[in-house]
Amino acid sequence: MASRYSIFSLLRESLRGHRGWTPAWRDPEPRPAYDFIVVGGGGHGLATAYYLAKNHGARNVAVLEKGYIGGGNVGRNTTIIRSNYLMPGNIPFYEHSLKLWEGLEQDINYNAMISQRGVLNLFHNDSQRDQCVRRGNAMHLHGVDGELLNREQVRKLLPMADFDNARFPIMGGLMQRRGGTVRHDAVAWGFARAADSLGVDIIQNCEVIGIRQDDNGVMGVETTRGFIASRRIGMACAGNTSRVASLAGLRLPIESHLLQAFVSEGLKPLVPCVITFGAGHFYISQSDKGGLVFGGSIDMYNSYAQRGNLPVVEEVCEEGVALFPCLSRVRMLRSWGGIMDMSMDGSPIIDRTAVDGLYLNAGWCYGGFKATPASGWCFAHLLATDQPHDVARAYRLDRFATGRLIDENGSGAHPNRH
Amino acid sequence: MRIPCPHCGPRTHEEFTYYGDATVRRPSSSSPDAVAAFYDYVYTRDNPFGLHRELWFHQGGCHEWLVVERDTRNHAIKGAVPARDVFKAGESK
Amino acid sequence: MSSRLAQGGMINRQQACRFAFDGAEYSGYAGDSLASALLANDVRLIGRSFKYHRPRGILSAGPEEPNALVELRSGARREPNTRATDVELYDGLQATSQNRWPSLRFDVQAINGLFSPLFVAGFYYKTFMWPASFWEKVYEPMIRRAAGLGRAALEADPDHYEKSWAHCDVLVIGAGPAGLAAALTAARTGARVILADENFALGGRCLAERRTIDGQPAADWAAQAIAELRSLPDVRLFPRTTVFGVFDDGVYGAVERVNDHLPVPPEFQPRQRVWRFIAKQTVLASGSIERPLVFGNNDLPGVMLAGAVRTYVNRYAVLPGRRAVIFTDNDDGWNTAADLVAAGGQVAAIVDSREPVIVSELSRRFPEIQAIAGEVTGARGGRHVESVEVTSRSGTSRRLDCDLVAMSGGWSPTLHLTSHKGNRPRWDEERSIFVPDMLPAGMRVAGAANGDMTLGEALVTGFRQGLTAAAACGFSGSMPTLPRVTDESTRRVPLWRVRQASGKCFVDFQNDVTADDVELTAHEGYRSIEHLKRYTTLGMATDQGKTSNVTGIALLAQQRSMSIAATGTTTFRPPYTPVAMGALAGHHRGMDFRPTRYAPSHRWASELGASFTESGPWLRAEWFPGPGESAWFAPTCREVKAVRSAVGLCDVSTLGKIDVQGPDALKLIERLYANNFATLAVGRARYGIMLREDGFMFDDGTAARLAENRYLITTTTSHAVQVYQHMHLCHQALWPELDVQFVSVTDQWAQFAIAGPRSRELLQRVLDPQIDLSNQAFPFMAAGEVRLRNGEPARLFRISFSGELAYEIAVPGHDGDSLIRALHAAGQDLGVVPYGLEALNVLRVEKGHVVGSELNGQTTAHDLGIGRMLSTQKDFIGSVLGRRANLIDPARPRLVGIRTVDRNAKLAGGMHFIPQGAKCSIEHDQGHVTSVCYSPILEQWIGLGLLTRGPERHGEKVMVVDPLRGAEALVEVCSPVFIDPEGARLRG
Amino acid sequence: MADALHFAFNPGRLGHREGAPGLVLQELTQFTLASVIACKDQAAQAAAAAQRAFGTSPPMAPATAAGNALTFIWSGPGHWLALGPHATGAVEARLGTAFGTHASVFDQSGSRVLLELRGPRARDVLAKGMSIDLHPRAFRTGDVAVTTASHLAVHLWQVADEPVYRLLVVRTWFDSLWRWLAASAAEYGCEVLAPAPYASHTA
Ligand SMILES: Cc1cc2nc3c(=O)[nH]c(=O)nc-3n(C[C@H](O)[C@H](O)[C@H](O)COP(=O)(O)OP(=O)(O)OC[C@H]3O[C@@H](n4cnc5c(N)ncnc54)[C@H](O)[C@@H]3O)c2cc1C
Ligand SMILES: NC(=O)c1ccc[n+]([C@@H]2O[C@H](COP(=O)([O-])OP(=O)(O)OC[C@H]3O[C@@H](n4cnc5c(N)ncnc54)[C@H](O)[C@@H]3O)[C@@H](O)[C@H]2O)c1
Ligand SMILES: Cc1cc2nc3c(=O)[nH]c(=O)nc-3n(C[C@H](O)[C@H](O)[C@H](O)COP(=O)(O)O)c2cc1C
Ligand SMILES: [Zn+2]
Repeated sequence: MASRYSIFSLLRESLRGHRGWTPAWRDPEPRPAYDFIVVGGGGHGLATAYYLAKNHGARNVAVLEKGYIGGGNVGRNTTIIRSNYLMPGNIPFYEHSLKLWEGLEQDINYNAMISQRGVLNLFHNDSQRDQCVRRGNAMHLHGVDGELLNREQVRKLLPMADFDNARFPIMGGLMQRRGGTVRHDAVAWGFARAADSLGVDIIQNCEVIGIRQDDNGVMGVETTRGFIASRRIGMACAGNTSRVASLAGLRLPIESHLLQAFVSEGLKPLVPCVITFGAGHFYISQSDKGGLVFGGSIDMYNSYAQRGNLPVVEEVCEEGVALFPCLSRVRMLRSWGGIMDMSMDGSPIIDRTAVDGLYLNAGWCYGGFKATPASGWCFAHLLATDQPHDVARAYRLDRFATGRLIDENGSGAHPNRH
Repeated sequence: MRIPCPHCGPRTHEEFTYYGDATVRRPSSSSPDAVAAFYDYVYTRDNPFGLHRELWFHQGGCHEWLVVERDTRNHAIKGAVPARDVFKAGESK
Repeated sequence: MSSRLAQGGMINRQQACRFAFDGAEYSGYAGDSLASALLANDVRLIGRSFKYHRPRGILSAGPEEPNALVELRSGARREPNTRATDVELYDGLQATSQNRWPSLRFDVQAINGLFSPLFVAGFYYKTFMWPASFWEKVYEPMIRRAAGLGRAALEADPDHYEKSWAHCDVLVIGAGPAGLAAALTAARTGARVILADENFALGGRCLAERRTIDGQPAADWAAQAIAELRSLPDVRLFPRTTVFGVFDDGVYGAVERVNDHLPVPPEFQPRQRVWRFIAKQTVLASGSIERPLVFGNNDLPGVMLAGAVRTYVNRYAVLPGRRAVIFTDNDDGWNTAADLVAAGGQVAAIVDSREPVIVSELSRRFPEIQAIAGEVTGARGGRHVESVEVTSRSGTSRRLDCDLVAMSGGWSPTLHLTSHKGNRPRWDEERSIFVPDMLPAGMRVAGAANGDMTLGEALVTGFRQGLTAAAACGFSGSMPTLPRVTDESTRRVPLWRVRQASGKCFVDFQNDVTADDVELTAHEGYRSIEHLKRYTTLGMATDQGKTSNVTGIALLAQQRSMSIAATGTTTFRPPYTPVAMGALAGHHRGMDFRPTRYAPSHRWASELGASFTESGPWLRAEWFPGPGESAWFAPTCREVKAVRSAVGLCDVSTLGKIDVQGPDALKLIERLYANNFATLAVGRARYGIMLREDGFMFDDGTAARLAENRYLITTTTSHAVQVYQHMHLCHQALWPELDVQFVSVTDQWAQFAIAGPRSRELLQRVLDPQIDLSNQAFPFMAAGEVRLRNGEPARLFRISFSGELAYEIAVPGHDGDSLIRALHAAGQDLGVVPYGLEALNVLRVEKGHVVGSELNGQTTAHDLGIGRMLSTQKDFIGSVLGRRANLIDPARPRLVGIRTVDRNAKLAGGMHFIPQGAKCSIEHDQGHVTSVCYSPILEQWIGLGLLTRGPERHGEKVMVVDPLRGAEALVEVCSPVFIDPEGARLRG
Repeated sequence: MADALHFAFNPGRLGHREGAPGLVLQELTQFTLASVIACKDQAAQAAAAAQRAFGTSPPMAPATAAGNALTFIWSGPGHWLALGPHATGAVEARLGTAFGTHASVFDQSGSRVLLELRGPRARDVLAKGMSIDLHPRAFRTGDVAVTTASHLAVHLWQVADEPVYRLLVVRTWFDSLWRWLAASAAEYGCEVLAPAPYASHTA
């Protein structure tokens, strides 16, 4: 049993050289068979395993991770959480997620530094304002918080923003105060530790390289550590979804794209909340360590390379400096990339597949980190009951065929434009 | 990345607009299974881990569509040919 | 007191530079770095550490510096976290210490040190959870204030930046002996060579070491090499230029610090310039970085890297301490001892952790130095090292007084750039270093960066790699005769950690990660090297672990009883050293963030005092305030009324225009548009809609048939580029068999709307009087070529967005200004008014025309009430998927008009529809309001919206709500066409 | 008269003031310009037609070809810009007659601004916004690049080894191009000459 974390246990351990801590999770050998297998030790996979154990009493669950847990997108995203969506299928789901975030640390006994510092979407012209209003109103109708800030209110919050010499002057912004950031790595580790303590086997360095099927559906997975049997398998492998799904002969409405992100050198507090710039694709916040964490748009071409090219770096810096001219002398410390499965309408998929017992959790595009707890919650529900969870009902695969699309920004079937 | 435009020579990919998979073919609208065929054409993708044939438009240059063969694992480009040639030849995958 | 040596070094003693640190005035010389100048003035305490606020000094002499970070300059030019070791000294330089309060010497937060047993790796994940609400209110603000390093400037950066491209055959990165050698052999073949080095002086360690090449000082050899390179026409030298990233296909990002060595850049010059080097071949000659040793209090000011000590002594003529202890696990440490002695310094002892036989062998070579086979277990001192505790192999301990500890844990190849494209270095067990393994295409490595550590090897590999790189570009040359160089030995027996250490043993100095933290982390189950990095933050500070990563890996490997090779490195990522965002932004900031596109009438409109707004890249007039009119309301109402009662002028040139010719022009157009064009006669235009292949609306516009095989099509302003690309895709990839030619003529034609009952009259005054504009001759939707009064050709279209009798006239772009002036002048007595986007919007809402807020990519033709236009006779883009049941479901929100029931009530875009009496919640959401305006004609607010089953509900009253702003109104649902539904006016 | 969309582009010296300017720049006015696009599989016939009518074949690769009264500037496969001095009479009609059914012609005379750039730093200035290689080994007199400068679409070609370049840019973007060009040339000093008719500059 893992040691409980608290200021008292920390004090106690500090007095004895921290020798009493137990590993946050075990490092077990895979068993020959499990009731449930979750492929992918990212945020979604680990959360799924945790909720399978916690909500559905499953005790024989494995998470298979090809590398180290948290090494995928959960460990490389810009950590923004929010529920300020527009489309009917999305708001309830993301709001469910936000509510789970709000109680998560106590639930899993791990400080993930959930920081509801606010998410502010800036707008720069009348039509953007109307779109923000439409979205803000949709949020209100769902009982979700949102405020429209005018130019002066934004100026007060962000005195360093460019209000006087901007190509696209700031008119105002839509603020969701309950939005914010979460320490990305801690989410993976916290869920892993909590799942492990409920008996879930977290198996790292175990890549799924085959999916075995018989007439009754899925039988198990071939892995780099041998065959592991299970009749219920959930895929939560983010940017790698198409590859894993293809092992079962599935072709999906998904392309893998590369998104870069950036962090500056550590600074004293400068950026008070999460800000998205409306005159480009740029978002920024400041981490607890002081680094400005920011990003922009994807690199636009299909990629599995986890690294991007210079034009996007330049473009993101142009946007940053256009928004906050004082960033000009702030230095970019590091850039990195993650592979995201961009779906054809920009919204996720949590559903059964054509193969019995094989389930899909995918298509998170730019925005699946904020979904982590709800995604795990709903995917666990689907795996355990074979029924979609109520708040994830819209995320069915067949929507592409029927036309019941959830296209937040109206880009159509162009994954790179979402 | 530098895309070897067969018309203009090698150019930075900033000059190009990306469209995506060049292996899918627009089905006939009059066939009985047209809806299913168009669903497949518009929505589903191989999304290969490796060589990918893809359409790029030389927006900042000759205004020609190219079919570029590129490895999605490391971005290495094998070549680029005018889309006109590929599609005229009625080449499938 | 000064530590400046009386002679030597590469500083210019004729040119003194005054500078200030924390307000105190000092003096140094041109050629100094800030760090060397501080050391010369005996300033040792430079900063405070991140977590424990421990005193920190100068560790290194280069970009690997983790400790000596300062805020450079002040006000809008303040640059936090600047490495004193990289800053070139200039007269008037001002630097301030950071991350301390109230002062560097007395930093209150140094108290953190007392609680350091609590602040172990990952402590915050274990606590601050109770009570939940305290995180945001109490804990987090506290942590945030304590964290961070320097303070960013708050004002806009006054300096100017730019970017440039440079192509070459061979790019050489690093101008040490290996890089200079490579550049020489490559350049001598006639290849185009670029040589970049981040330092302000080229030469690398030639400038720092007392070595000879062919009998002359290495620095002189370097100077000659540089002179030869300068004399060659196709060689470009870039000092002060860091290559920060390797990207695909030979693209290298570099930043040149053009004027950072001056207080302010000279007029017209940039502060920094980002280069995109495009190289066929690259020789990486980036040298190596020395590793610190891990012993107690190894972070005290006065504990330095041994190689850095040599740099200060030899290059800057500074003695960083009077009495030194050297601590080494390799032969190179001994050179430091020798150099210190040669410079007149005192060496208390060299402590070598290796076998006594090795130590005594070396002692024979360096008889003047007292050697101890053993370890330094801890350093002592308050804000500066005062002594060290040394334990010899035989177990005896003693204390040695000293004010400098020079430590050497061996050198790591600077191989970051070999890994930016995802390749991992390989552990070389024999030499205990990571060396480059797989390389990016076109790259080769020379010198210390490749593990070829000695000067002789650096020269040989440099010459050879330069030559092979040039050969790969098609240039041939030959190897020069190899110079004779001083002997060097690089033997090492790695000492990853002093076991019996007293005090904290730092691995990552900047992020305060200790050897104990590394071990605790592994113990807690964070066993991957990546987990180690993320849990402890080792290697995540501004130095990215340049001095700490390898040690961290080795300690983790030891703890896990794994090999270093299997443990592996973390991922190297650009930039190699941090780069100012302003440099990467370059020119594109402020008003130049994005280009601005001006409509042909812009000058005229601005002379009339128009207010402008951006519409995509364009600036467009939004209204033309009349005398005494201020805000948008009055001018807009006046403009609308004038159009409805007299005549108005509006620039519509921003619409995309594509001229389509060729025998198959009609075929292409038929497939692009969803509605029928086969029946369009020459001389006529038609409204057309385009779908995306998924069946949703893409764009709308008109197509005019100018001749049998010629059409002019217009697109919306915002989709002009996309439609043009789409047409090319259709032509080149879908239907390459079509014989059709088209080109964008958006800029060729300045186009103006002339709208209102008196538009015909006005138009007649500028056109050739022969032209018959009567309804018979030129009816609604007619299109054709005409002549102006002055004989110049123009195109005329009788199309109407406003619903009035209206025309659009087009002339070549550069004639637009004179035509709009002529129209304006000719219509004065007719009451002509210019109108802007606001009035245009009112006019089209009154008429129920859709624009971007309705054509938002989420709507179908069916939603917008134009579903009937979709042809069932032909194949067109979107024809199949557009028929999916969900896209034509009558229950979808569909276009309606709305008018307020209370004539004084207001409407706003983005309101949602809720049935009267229903609760304001999502189950009752029935769509939203897309566009609104105050109609001066109807004298009330009206709007368009997408309402569930809208067209079936005309006459019904529903609520529109805006809970976001606390507004609501009751509206009546009606036809979206408010004015002249029969279309009599536009046909008039 | 100056172009109505030139807002900050005036003759005179700007940037660094001492010594000879690094860049000398002149707008050339009064030209006709047309897009000529060969019909399907007719590029060779179109070229032959041009040879007959104008004494030169439009280039099949990125280059210019000067004929009598017209210069063809490659713009894409089977696509050229035909540039000539301003002449009365519709350019489409004149060229249309020459090309017959082998090519379609589109008047573009009002769409672009034409600049000539010379001076010792002309290459360096252009390199600040153009990603193509302008080194004399890579780009020579007679070569054309259809590319971008500071993200704006341009046609650039070299007319003399000195080097002297000509640059065509869309008129409605010109001001932005000029703001970049002026900023880029400032450190070397830039002399803007009074505009001259295109004809006077072309042999
Ligand atoms: C740069 C960047 C910024 C982002 N910013 C945000 C943001 O601000 N807010 C937000 O909400 N979202 C953001 N996202 C998106 C978000 O990170 C992802 O949507 C989300 O993390 C995906 O879910 P996950 O955590 O389960 O994925 P991952 O962490 O990627 O987990 C998938 C795991 O599956 C493993 N796997 C794959 N294939 C196999 C196999 N065959 N066998 C075994 N294991 C396998 C992978 O190794 C990986 O660990 C961002 C993404 C990126 C790349
Ligand atoms: N005796 C030993 O143990 C030992 C060990 C290591 C090095 N050395 C000495 O080091 C030297 C090795 O020569 P070398 O030429 O390989 O290395 P070097 O260190 O002399 O030169 C490397 C140069 O590369 C530059 N550089 C590094 N990264 C850069 C980047 N990203 N962009 C631009 N510039 C960059 C540095 O500023 C430096 O000038 C020899 O003199 C050798 O004696 C000796
Ligand atoms: C929110 C966030 C903050 C980060 N802050 C830092 C940082 O301060 N220093 C650093 O070196 N890297 C930082 N990183 C980047 C990581 O080092 C790493 O690049 C990223 O997790 C991707 O992993 P990879 O580079 O190993 O592929 C941060 C990453 C994220 C997601
Ligand atoms: Zn091209």
